[in-house]
Amino acid sequence: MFSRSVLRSFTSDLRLTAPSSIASPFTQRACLHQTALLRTSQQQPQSSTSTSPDSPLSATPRAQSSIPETQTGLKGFSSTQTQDTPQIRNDIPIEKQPLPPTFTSPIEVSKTLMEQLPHLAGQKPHYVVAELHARPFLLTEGDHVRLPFLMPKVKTGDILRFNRASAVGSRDFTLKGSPHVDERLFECRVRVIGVESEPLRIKEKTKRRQRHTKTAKSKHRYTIMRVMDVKVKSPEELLKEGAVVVEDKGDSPQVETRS
Amino acid sequence: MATSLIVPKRPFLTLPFLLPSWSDSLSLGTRRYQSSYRRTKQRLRVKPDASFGSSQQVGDHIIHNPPSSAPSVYHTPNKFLPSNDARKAMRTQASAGYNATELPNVHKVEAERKYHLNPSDIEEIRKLRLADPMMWSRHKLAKRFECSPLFIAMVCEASAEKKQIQKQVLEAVQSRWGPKRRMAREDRQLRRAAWGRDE
Amino acid sequence: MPVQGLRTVAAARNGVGAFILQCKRLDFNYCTHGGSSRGMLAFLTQTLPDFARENPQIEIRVAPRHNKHPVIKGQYINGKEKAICVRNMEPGEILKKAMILKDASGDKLKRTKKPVTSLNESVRGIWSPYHGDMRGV
Amino acid sequence: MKRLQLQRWSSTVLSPRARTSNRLHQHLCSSSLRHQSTVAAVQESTPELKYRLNNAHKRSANLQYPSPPVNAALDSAKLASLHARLYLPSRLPLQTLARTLVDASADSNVDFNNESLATLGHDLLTYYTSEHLLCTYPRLPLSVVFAAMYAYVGPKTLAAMSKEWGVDLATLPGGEVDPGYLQFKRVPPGTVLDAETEQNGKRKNWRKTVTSKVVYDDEFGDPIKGSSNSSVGVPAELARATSVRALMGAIYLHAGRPAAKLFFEQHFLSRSLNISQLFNFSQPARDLTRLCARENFEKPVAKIISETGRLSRHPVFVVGIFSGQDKLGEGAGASLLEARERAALAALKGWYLYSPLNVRVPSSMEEEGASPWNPAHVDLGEVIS
Repeated sequence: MFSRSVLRSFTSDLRLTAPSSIASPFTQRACLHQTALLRTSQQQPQSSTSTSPDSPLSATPRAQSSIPETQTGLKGFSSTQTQDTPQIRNDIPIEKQPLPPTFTSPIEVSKTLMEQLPHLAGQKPHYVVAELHARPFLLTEGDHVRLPFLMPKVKTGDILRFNRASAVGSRDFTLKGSPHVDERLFECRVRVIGVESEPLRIKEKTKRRQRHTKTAKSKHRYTIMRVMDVKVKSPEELLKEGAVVVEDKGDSPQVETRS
Repeated sequence: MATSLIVPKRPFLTLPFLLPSWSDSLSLGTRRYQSSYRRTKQRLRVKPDASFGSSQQVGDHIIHNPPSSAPSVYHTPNKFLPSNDARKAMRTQASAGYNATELPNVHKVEAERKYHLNPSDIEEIRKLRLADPMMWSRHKLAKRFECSPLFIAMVCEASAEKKQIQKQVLEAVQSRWGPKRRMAREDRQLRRAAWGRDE
Repeated sequence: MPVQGLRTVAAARNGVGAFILQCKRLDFNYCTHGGSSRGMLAFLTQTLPDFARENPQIEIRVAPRHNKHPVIKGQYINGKEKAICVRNMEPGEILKKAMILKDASGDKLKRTKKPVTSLNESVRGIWSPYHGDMRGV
Repeated sequence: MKRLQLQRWSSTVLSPRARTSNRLHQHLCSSSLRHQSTVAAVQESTPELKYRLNNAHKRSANLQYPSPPVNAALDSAKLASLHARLYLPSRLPLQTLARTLVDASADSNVDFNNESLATLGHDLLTYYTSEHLLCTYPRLPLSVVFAAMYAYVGPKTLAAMSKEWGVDLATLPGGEVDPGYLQFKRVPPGTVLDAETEQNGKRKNWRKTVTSKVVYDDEFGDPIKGSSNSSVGVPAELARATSVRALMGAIYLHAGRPAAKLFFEQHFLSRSLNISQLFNFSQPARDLTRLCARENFEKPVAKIISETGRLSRHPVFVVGIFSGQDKLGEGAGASLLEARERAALAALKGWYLYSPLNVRVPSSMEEEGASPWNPAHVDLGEVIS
């Protein structure tokens, strides 16, 4: 449940912060990994991830020296990345599929939402109910997440952006989507920090009147992540990114104030 | 008291854990024992708050739903916000559901302060306290000069002999404490110190 | 003194700012004589240089260990060690095992039921019966 | 402001081989060397053997030095992996990284130990931390600022950080030791470490105020110790802390200010610290009254918001502190006194933990294209009673 938008933000980040932050050994590594990714990604990925091994460097620019010539290599890298856009499939429930990028038009924000947004953005800390394979995870900044599965095609150190959330909130306010919040309203980045496995499970399978006992073994592996930031964008940021304020559609009151 | 005034906003029928569960009573005839697990599970099945259900509104929207929990210290009270802070203007309509003037005080209402003692009185208090510390204790002086014992303590100090005597009295009392009482007293002091660290 | 400060140590959150790979060192042991090390020898000559180049964070040691099966040992930052025996394995399989050691955190394997563990206090606070959803009648 | 030519200075750190031009190339060379020395051991070829023999000779020759020579840094696999693990800037050469790992107790020569780098790094760390704390929580009392500074960049935290980076300790310092180990002289067992504090006991008596700590003490509110006798040895915690500080100084020197600040944000600020747990009040109710008097608020009054079981064994009182119509704080306790104290404490923390929106620190103005500076919130100061 990640999107290409992350790449866009990465590249924009990089263009903004001039230190291109990647020494050539890392680009080399990136290219190696890139080939590996392309080889395996013939079948369309279910959860499209932004697998870039050097993204710990690019999302938050590392303490690296500025070498201007690596910029071009990076651009090429990101352009190859955008090739695999998620597609809708019929055999999988819609909430388990990756969201296609919906950036054909600038984000439309209703007037009341724009008025309420400073309340939410001004109250820290924030939490997000991010959905991953239709499973909700309540995350705050710095949380340690152990996914109940092994996420394919991610490497240790990758940064992913969760773009499907059912709610983003602070203590008193909650931004709810129907069913999902627009991904341009918030930012939730996680970093893959490794793969862990559970202790070996041994299940004894017995059948009646048979002396033989079959033992079934299982040892699952899980992806471990760390939430880097959970952020709600403020109205100024949204307007800077080209948000369009529209009139409200519904006549129902937007604020359900409870005493 | 305040508790008697406070009732849940929801009607009783919407709180399923307050009602006897019908399935339990039906199954009594067939089953011998009620499963305690099932009972607790059923009692705990409280509906989530209405604000967290699916709402009919289309599009992203923000709701105001303050939690049922003790306030956090990171949220500065409105009065403490500096005047140039943007949040001060935002938080005007927040109301707590009770009127501060109607709530009962923790302490009884303090007597009006009189400020009637003049320097000569204070001199006299000091003189009396030094002259006969056993006779003129803080309380007696307070009664005589119609002020609080705290004020007496602020004005003058007991003589060294009196302090020594008081210390000996305290030691004599404490020497008669058994281990239980001593430990209870120490625990109380530790708990008291823990308040300051907010533990 | 009205208020005193209590001294603590800020807790680490690896990955929030900087990310540090927990695998510190990989030891590759092989035997020049034994047949079970054949795959390992091929791995050491063909795949390992690339592996080392891709993971500069890991110190790599190669040492012979005669008349024993080949072993990969991972040393972790928390001081623990994990070892995987790679006897009779093909270079590809050995690479997979090396990747397992590289991605591991070094902690003891544990069974956890909750997916999210947090150091932060709850954003909306802990529910209390004395707050919220009440009103005077 | 005129830019400082750090690049020129940084070359002086690497006195034997000052090569400012292409450090990246150097870095690549070092890593490839490492691969040769480890991987190619399988083939056992003759040039390889020669190389190793040479190495062995070098090692015995190194015994005369108190710390590893500068050239040894390029051969150390440990050092190269540490460099890559921390994503250090490639401008920071391995030789300087090796130097940050040599404590003054191992090598007393200031040209080879990390003392000068540590001084620079310590100043940077404390500056960045204090500006962050003062801008984020402008009303924090000074004693809590000291405690927070200690939690972020105190020696205990730095030592823990060094452990989390995977820096190992050398058992004994020496020229033949791998430069990837932290070299310092250990304290012999049985040495009393706190001998100095007993001497300072007298001086402590007459300096009790927080203000005197600002003037006389270090950034954690501790009395400044004289130069420690390094010939006796240093505890491992202190040696680790010094090396982390030295690394910060080395990054600043070689890669410049932005890199140093980034390193600080990623490794130090990203740690989690709950500032509200650093407070220890003795008389919160009295302080709150003083505060309200100072700020011209109405006198704080404690009122019962709700209660249960007053006559039972476990009563619960929820008490709020009100100033006029506004609630300042709220606390729950088993007695009215406890609830009131806790409520006053919550109100005081609410005051002290005020944090402005959109916090910016002064050093953010050093970035290129920074937006104009808005004055940070400055508070009157803590409540003194």
